[in-house]
Amino acid sequence: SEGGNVDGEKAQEIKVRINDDPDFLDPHLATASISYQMILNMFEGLFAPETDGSLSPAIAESYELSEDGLTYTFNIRDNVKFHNGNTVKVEDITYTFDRLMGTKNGDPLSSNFNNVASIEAPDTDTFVIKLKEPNSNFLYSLTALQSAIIPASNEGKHNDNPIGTGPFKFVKYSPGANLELAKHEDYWDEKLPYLDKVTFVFQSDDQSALMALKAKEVDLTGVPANRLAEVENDFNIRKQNNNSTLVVTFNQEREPFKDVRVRQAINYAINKGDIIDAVFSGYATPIGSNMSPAMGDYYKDGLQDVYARNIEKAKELLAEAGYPDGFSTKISVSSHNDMYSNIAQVIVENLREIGIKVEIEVVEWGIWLERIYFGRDYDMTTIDLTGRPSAYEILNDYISTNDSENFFRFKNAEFDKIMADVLKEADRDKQIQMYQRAQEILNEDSASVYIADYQVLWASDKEIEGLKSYPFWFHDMSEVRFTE
Amino acid sequence: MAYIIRRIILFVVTMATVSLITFSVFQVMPGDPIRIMLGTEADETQVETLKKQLGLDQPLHIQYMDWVKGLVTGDLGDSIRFSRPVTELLADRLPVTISLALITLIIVVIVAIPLGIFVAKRQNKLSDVVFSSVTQLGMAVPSFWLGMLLILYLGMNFSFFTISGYVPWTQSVVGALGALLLPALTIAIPQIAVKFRYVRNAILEQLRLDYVRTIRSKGITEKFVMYKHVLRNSMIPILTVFGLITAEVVAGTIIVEQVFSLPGIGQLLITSISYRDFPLVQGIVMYITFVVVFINFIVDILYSVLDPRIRLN
Amino acid sequence: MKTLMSHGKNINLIVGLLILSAFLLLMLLSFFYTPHDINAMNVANKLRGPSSEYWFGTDEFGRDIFSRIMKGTQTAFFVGALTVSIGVVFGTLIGGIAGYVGGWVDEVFMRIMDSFMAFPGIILALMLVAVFGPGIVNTSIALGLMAIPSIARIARSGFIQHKEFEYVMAAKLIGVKPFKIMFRHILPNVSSPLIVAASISFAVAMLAEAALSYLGLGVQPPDPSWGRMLKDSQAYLTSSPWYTYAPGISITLMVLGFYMLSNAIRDIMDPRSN
Amino acid sequence: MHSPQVKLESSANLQENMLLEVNGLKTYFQMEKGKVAKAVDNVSFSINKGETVALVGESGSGKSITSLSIMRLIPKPPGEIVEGSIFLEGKELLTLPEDEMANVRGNDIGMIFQEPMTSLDPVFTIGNQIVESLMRHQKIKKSEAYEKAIELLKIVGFSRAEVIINEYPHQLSGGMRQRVMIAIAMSNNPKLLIADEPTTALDVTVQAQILNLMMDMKKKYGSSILLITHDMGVVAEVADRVLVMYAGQIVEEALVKDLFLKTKHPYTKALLKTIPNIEVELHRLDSIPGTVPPAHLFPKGCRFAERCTYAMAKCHEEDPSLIENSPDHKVRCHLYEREGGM
Amino acid sequence: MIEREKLLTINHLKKYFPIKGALFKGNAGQVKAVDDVSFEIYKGETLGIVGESGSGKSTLGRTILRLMEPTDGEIIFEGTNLEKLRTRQLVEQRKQMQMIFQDPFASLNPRMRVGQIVGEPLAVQKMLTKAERAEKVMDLIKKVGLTKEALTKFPHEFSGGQRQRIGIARALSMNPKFIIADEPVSALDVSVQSQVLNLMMDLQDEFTLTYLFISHDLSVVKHISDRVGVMYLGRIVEIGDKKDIYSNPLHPYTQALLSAIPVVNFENERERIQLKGEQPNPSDPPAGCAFHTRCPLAFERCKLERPNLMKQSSGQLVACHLYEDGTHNTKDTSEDKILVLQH
Ligand SMILES: Nc1ncnc2c1ncn2[C@@H]1O[C@H](COP(=O)(O)OP(=O)(O)OP(=O)(O)O)[C@@H](O)[C@H]1O
Ligand SMILES: Nc1ncnc2c1ncn2[C@@H]1O[C@H](COP(=O)(O)OP(=O)(O)OP(=O)(O)O)[C@@H](O)[C@H]1O
Ligand SMILES: [Mg+2]
Ligand SMILES: [Mg+2]
Repeated sequence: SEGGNVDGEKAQEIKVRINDDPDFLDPHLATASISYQMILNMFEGLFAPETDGSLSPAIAESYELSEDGLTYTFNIRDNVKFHNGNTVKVEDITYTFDRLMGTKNGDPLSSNFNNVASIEAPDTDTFVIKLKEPNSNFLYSLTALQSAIIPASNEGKHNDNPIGTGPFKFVKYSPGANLELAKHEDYWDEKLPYLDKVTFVFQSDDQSALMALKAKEVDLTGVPANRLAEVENDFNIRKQNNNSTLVVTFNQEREPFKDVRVRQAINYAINKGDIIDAVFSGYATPIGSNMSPAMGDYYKDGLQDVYARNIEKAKELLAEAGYPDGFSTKISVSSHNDMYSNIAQVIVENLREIGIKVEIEVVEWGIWLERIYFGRDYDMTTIDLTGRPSAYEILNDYISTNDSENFFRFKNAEFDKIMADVLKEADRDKQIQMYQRAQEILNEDSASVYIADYQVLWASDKEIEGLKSYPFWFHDMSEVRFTE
Repeated sequence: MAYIIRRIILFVVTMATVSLITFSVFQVMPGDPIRIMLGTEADETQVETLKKQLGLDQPLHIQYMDWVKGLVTGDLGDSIRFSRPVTELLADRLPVTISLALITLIIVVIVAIPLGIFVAKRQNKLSDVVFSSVTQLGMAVPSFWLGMLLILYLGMNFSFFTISGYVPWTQSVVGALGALLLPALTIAIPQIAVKFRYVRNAILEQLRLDYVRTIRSKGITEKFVMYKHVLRNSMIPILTVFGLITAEVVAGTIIVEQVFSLPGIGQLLITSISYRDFPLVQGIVMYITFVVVFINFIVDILYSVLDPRIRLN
Repeated sequence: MKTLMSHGKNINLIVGLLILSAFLLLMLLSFFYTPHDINAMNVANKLRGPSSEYWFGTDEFGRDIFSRIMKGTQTAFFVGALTVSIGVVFGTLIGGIAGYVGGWVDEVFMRIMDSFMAFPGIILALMLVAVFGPGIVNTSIALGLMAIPSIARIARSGFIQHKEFEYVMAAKLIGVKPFKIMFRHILPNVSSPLIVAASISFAVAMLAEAALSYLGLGVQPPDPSWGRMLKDSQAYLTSSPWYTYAPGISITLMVLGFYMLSNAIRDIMDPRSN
Repeated sequence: MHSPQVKLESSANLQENMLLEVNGLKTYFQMEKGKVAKAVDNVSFSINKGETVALVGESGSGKSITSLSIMRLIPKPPGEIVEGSIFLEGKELLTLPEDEMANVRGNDIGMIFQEPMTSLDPVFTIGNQIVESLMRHQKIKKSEAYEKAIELLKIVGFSRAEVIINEYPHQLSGGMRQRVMIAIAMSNNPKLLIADEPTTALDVTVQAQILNLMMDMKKKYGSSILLITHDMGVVAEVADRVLVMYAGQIVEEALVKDLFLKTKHPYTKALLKTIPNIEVELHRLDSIPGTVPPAHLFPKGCRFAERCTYAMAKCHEEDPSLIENSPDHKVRCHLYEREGGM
Repeated sequence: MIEREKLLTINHLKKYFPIKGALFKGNAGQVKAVDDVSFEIYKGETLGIVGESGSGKSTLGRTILRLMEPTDGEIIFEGTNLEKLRTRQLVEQRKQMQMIFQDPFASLNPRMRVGQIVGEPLAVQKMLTKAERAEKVMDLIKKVGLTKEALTKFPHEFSGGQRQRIGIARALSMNPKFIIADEPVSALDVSVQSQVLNLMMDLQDEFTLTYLFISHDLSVVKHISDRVGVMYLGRIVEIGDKKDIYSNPLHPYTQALLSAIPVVNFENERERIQLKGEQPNPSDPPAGCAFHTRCPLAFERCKLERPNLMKQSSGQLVACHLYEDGTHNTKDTSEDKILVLQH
C-alpha cells in the first residue's frame, strides 16, 4: 500500500490480490466462488457464516423454529443501514426473497428456495418463512452467499451499483483491473470495520502476483507453494485449508468404472503423496472423501489412509474385475489451471504400473464444462470441487443421485437415504453421525479418488492483523487492520 | 485520387471480410459463455434467464446483422462476462496497450533506422557480420522468455521497474515508465532485430540502382547521396515494413501483457476468448484489426506522398 | 549440392546447418534412446540442478529435463513440419491459382488473404486454437492456416511474374495444359522464395507454438514441448533458474538455425546479395 | 573539322591539346574463390580537346568499366583500379582525394548512362536534379539555378521547360529523360562528356534526336566526348577517332575513316562484316564463331585467337602488344608486328 | 512472284487492353495495341514487321497465335478460321505454327534440361515413340548447330546465341509451316546476331518455312525479309515488297525511320528527316492519322480522318492522305521538312 497518511500513521487501506474478476456484483446473480470472496464484504444475509462452519446471527437477531420444523420466525435486528443510508425494513427482506424465488416478477434466480411454501412479514420486526418439508440445512441458505439482503429501492441497479448492508460499500469496479470498496460508516457493529478502503486487484498470474507482493504493490495474496521460501521471512504466512475437494474421478455409468473393484484398484494405484509433493509442494491435506478437516466435527478422520498405495492389491482387484492386463482409457482435463494437467501426468505414470494406459486430453474450461461436467461425456477427469460452508452441501452436491450436479454418476442407495434423512434430523450430533457414515460410504465405494484439500498459502504484510479463514473462499476484511 | 479511392474501397472490403471471419469463427467455436461464467455452480434457472437476456437465442444472421449495425454506429454491444458495454471496457484498457505500443514503436524507430543506416554504410565489414548474427539471435528468442529474463535480471534488481501491473500516467509518469519500459523492450528487441535489417537491405537495394550512380557522377558527396536521395527512396519500402510493425507490436503486446500482468487489451482478449465472451472478443478483434488495417491504409496514402510515381499516376 | 558447397564461406549456412543437424540427430536418437525415461517421475528428486546424472537438472516431477528436451525435438520438428506443409501446400495452391488465373479469382483470393493478414498472427492462432482445441496436431493446423496468407502472397507474385515469361508462352503454344504449366513449369522456377518462406515459417511456427504453449493453449502434456516446459519453468524462475534455460535456449537455437538457413538459402538463390 | 595529324607533329602541341590521358589502366573485380575478373586490363588512350572518341566493342568487353574508372565510380568492393594513371589536363585523377574528385565529377566531366528509365532519382523533380548539379559546382542562388535549369532544358529541346521542370522522371518518355540527363551532364560546361551507350535503349527516331543534340552541345560548349557504343553506324556518323575494345583491351585505335576503310585487326574486320547494312544487299552475313570469353577466363595469348580466322600458333601463346602501325592507327595483333604484316 | 499461295490471312485484327489500375472498367479507356490490321502472308516468304517500341508488334504476333484472345477480326490459316476454334482444335492447328521469342533468357525454362525443352512439344502432343523422339531431338539439336552434349545441360550453361538456337530447335520440333519470330536477335550481340540470322535463313530453305519476322531493327529486317510491313501505334502504315519499301519509302514515317538509321557511309552526306516529339501515349492515340503529331508533312485532313491502306502504283500499300488516289501526291512539302545535315 502506498505510504502513510499525514500523521505518519499507517493508512488503513489494503490491496488484496484476487485471481480473477467477479462474475456479477449482484449477489443474487453471482455464482463464482471468486465473486463471493470479494462481495461478501458488501452484503449480509439473515445469518452470517463463521470460520468453523457454523452460523451466527446477522440481520436476523434471533429466530424460532416451529415444532414441525417447517416455520422459521426471524426477529430483525434494529437499525441495520444499507450503504445508501436507508434502514433495512422488512419490506426489503420480502423483496429479497421474492426476487430470488421469482414470485413477484420475473424468473426465479435460485432453486435454493424451491422448498419454501410461503414468506410473510407479520410486523415491522418479524419475518416468517414456511417450508414445505423440514430441512435441517435450511439456515445455511440464509447467508449472504445465497440470499444477501438488498434494498428494494435499488431495483435494476443491483449489478452496476450494488448496495448491501455489509461493512464495506461499493465504490468502483474497473473490469479486469480492480474493485474498490470503502468503509461503511453506519455499519451496525459500531466497532467495525477498521479499514477505510479495500481494493481487490485482479491478477490471474500467480508468479506476477508474488512479485507484486514483493514490490509492495499488493498487501495480501495467495502465493504458489513452490515459491513460499521466497516470502516466508518478510511476510506473514497463513496456511488455510481450502475446504475444497480435489478428486480424480470417473464416469461411473461407463465400463469399466461401473465396477467398484476397478475404482478401488485405481485408488490403490494412485500416489497421493506424489501429487501433493509435485503439484502442491507438499502443502495439501490428504483426504478420503468429499469432506476436508476444515469442516471440524463433521469430518471423519482416517479415511485418507484407507487406500494407501498398494500396487499388488490394485492388480488383484483389477484381475478380479476381469482386467488382469489393465485397459486403455482417457483422462480429460481442463486447461484453465495447469494443476489439472500436472495431476493427470502423475496419474498416467501411476496407473501405467497396474497396466492401465491413460491418454491425456486437455480441453478448454468451457469445453470441459460443456462436455464433461454437464455433458457427462468422459471416462476420467480431475477437478477441484469448491468448498462450501455447509456439510450437507459438501456431501450432497456432485454426489447424491438427487442432485443434478452429480457428474460422477455415483449411485448408492444407502448414501442417498442418509442424505435425505439428515435433512429431517434436527439434532446436531445425530447429523454428525450421519454425515460421517456418508463419508465412509463414499470412501468404501470409491466414489472417486480423493486426493487432497490443498492449502492456500496467504502471504500478507507483517503489519496486517485480523485476517480470518473460512471453510470457503472469503476475504473477510471486517476485522482487518494495519498495526504499527 | 483514383488511388486513394481504390485504397478506401479496399479498406472497407477488408474490414467487411474481417468482420465476417471473426463472427464465423466464434460461431463454430465450441463452448457456452454462460456456462463458463457460471461455472460448476451454475443453476439451470440462472442459465436460461441469462441466455434470454443476452439475446443469444436469436438466429445467427440476425445476430450478425445486429452486430454489424452496431459496429458501424460504434456500438460494440455488451460483454457477457462483465455485463457492460464493450466500448467502455475497451476504453478502460486502451491507455495501457496504447502506451505500451507507442513506447515500443518509438524505441524500435529510434534504434532500428539509425542502426540500419550505420550497418548499410559498412556493408560486408565485420560490424555487418556481427550485427547480422545479433539480429538473428534477437529474432530467435521467444519474446515471453525474453520478458521472463528481463524480469529476472533487471526487474528484480532495479526498483525503478514495476514488474507487474500498471501505473497510470496521471498517477506518476516515472511509475508508468517503470511499468512499461521492460515490456516495451521485450517487444522491441526482436522487432529492432528484424527492422534494422530491413532498413539496411532497403538502403543497400537503393544503392545498387542506376540513379545513385548518376547522382555520384554529378559530384554530389556521399553524405548527400545517402541522406537526401537514398534514404528518401528507401523510405518507401521501409514504410511498408513499419506499417506492418503495428500488427506485430499489437501481437507482441498480447503476449507481453500476460508476462508482465499489464491490464491491457491483450490480457482482456485472452481471458475473453477462454470465457467465450463473444461480444467482447469480437469487439476487441475488430478494434485491433481496424487499427492495423487503418494504419496500413495510412501507410498506403503516405506512399503516394513519398512516391510521385503513385501520386501522379 | 554443388551450389551449396561453393558457398562454403557462408557463415549462415554452416552454423544453421550445424545447429539443425545437431537437433535432427538428437531427434533421431530420441526415438531409440534417452538417458532417462522421459515420463518416469521421481518426486523425491524434483528440481535438482544440473548434475552428471541429470545434465540439465530435473523438473517438478523429478523427470530428467535433458531427456525431455531430447524428446521435445520430436514435437518441435513435428509442429514445424506439419505447419510448414499446410502453409506451403495450400499457400502455393491458392497463391498460384490467384496469380496465374488473375482477374476476379485473384481479387477474391487476395481480399480474403488480406483480411487474414489484418489479424495479428497470435490473435488468429488463439481463435483457431479455440475452435480446434489445444494439442499438438490442432496447434499445428492452426499455425499452418496462419502461414497460408504470407506464402500465398509470395507464390502469387512469383506466378504473376512468371506467367508473363516467354517460356510459359512457349509451353502454351505447344499445348501444355494450364495445370501442368502452373506446377511443372512455373512452380520450380518460383520455388526459391517459397523455400525461403518455408524455412522462415518453420522458425515462426516454433515461436508461435512456444507462445501458445505459454498461454496454455499449445501443445499439451504428456507431449513434451519446449514451449510448455518454458511455461512450467516460469513458476520456478527465481528458485531454479536453470530449469528455464534448457527449453529457452533450445527454442532460441532451433529458431536461429532456421533463420540462418533461410538467410543462407536466400543468399545462395539471390546472386545480388554478396 | 579538326585534323589530328597536324597536331600530332609537335609533342608540345600534343600536350597542350590533350584533355584526357589514360595510361595502363587496370580495373579488376574480385570474384568468389579468389577469381579475378580483369574487366579492364592495361588500357591506354587519350582524348584531345574538342574531339569525339568512340569506344566500341561487344557486350562485356569492358567499355563501361573503362568509363566508370575515369569517373572513379567503380563499386568497391568488388572492383578496384589496380594500376594506371588518368590525367585530366595534366591533373592525375586517380590520386586525388575523394572530395577533390567529387569536384571533378559533374564539373569537369559529365556523364550520361545507357538506361534513361532508371538513371534519374524517381522521387525528385527534374528541376531539383538539375539544380542540385548546378548548385554543387557553382556559387549561385537557388532561384538563379532554377532559371538556369529552365534555360538548359530549353537548350536540350524542351519547349515546355517551365512545366517539365516540375515534373517527375516517370512522367517523361525515355527520349525525354535522356535529354534531361544530357542537360544535367552539361550543366556545368564540362570539358569532357562521357556517354555510355546513350541511345541503345531508344527507338531509332529518338536515337537520331539524341545524337544530334549531343553533337550540338559539343559544338556549343566545345567539350570533348567519349562515346561508348556498339553501333558501327553511330560510330561512323559522329566519331572523330575510334577505340575498339575486346576482352578488356584496346585492340585497335584509328581515325574513323581509317577504321572503316583501312581496317587492320581481324576482330574489327569480322565485326564490320557481321552487321547487316541497309545500304548493301548481301545474301548471307559473315559471323564470328564463338562468344566473348568472360572476364575471369581470358585465354592465354591473344584473347581473340580462339575466334580468329588468321590465328597462328604464336597467337595462342603470346599476348600481342599494341603496335603503333602508323601515327594514329594502333593495332594489337601479331600479324602487324613487322611492317606489312597482312 | 506471281500467283503466290496464301498461307495466312489477317482481316481487321484488333487487340485492345483495358488500362490497368483503373477503378472502374470502361471509364479509363483502352490501349489499342493492335488496331484494325489486315495483311496476308504467302507460303515460303518472310514478312518483316518493323516499328518502334510499343507499336504493337509483339501483340500482333501473339494474337495471331491466339496466345492472346483477339478483340476482333479474323485469322485464317490455310483456310481455317483460327479465332473460331475451340481449345482442342486450336492445339491441333498450332502444331503448324510456332514461335521464336526475343529474350533468350526468359524463353527457356531454366529448370528444364535442353533435351527436355526441345522434346517437350513432341511429348505433350504424344507424337512418336520415346526412342523416335530422342532421335528427333538429337537431329534438331545438330540442325541448329549444337552438339549432343547440349541435351543434358541447363539453359544457363549456354550463351545467348546458343539459347536462341535451342529456342529455334524447340519451334522446329513439331514440323511447323509457319514461324513467328519476335525480335529473335535483338537481345544478341552483333557478332552473334548474324549467326542466328544465317541459321534462320538456312532452315527456311531446308524446311520451306514461312516467317513472320518482327524486329525494330530495319537493317535486320531488310536482310531477312521478302516483304516488309511498318507499324505505328497499332496500325500498319505501309506494307510491300522489301525493295519498294527500302528504295522508295512512301509513308513519311517510313521515310523518317529509314533516314534515322546511322550508316557507315563516308561518300555522300544523307538528308535526315528528324521527327518532332515522341511517340504518343498508346492509350490516348491522336485522332485522325495517328502519326500526324510527329509528321513533318501533316495537313488539316490528317488530324481529322484516319487514312486507310491503299495500293500505290509503285507496288506497296500505304495508309497516308498524301497518297489517297494511289499516286504520289506531289504537293510541295519541302518547306515543312526539317532537314538536318550531318558532318
Ligand atoms: N560488379 C562486377 N563484378 C564482377 N565483374 C564485373 C562487375 N562489373 C563488371 N564486371 C566485369 O567486367 C566486364 C566488363 O563489363 P562492362 O560493363 O565494362 O562491359 P561493357 O563493355 O560495358 O558491356 P555492355 O555493352 O554490355 O555494357 C564484364 O565482363 C564483367 O565480367
Ligand atoms: N498484357 C498487356 N496488358 C496491357 N497492355 C499491354 C499488354 N501487352 C502489351 N500492351 C500494350 O500494348 C502496346 C503494344 O505493345 P507490344 O508489346 O505489342 O509492342 P511492341 O511493338 O512489341 O514493342 P517492343 O518493341 O517494345 O517489344 C503497348 O502500349 C503496351 O503497353
Ligand atoms: Mg556497358
Ligand atoms: Mg515486342
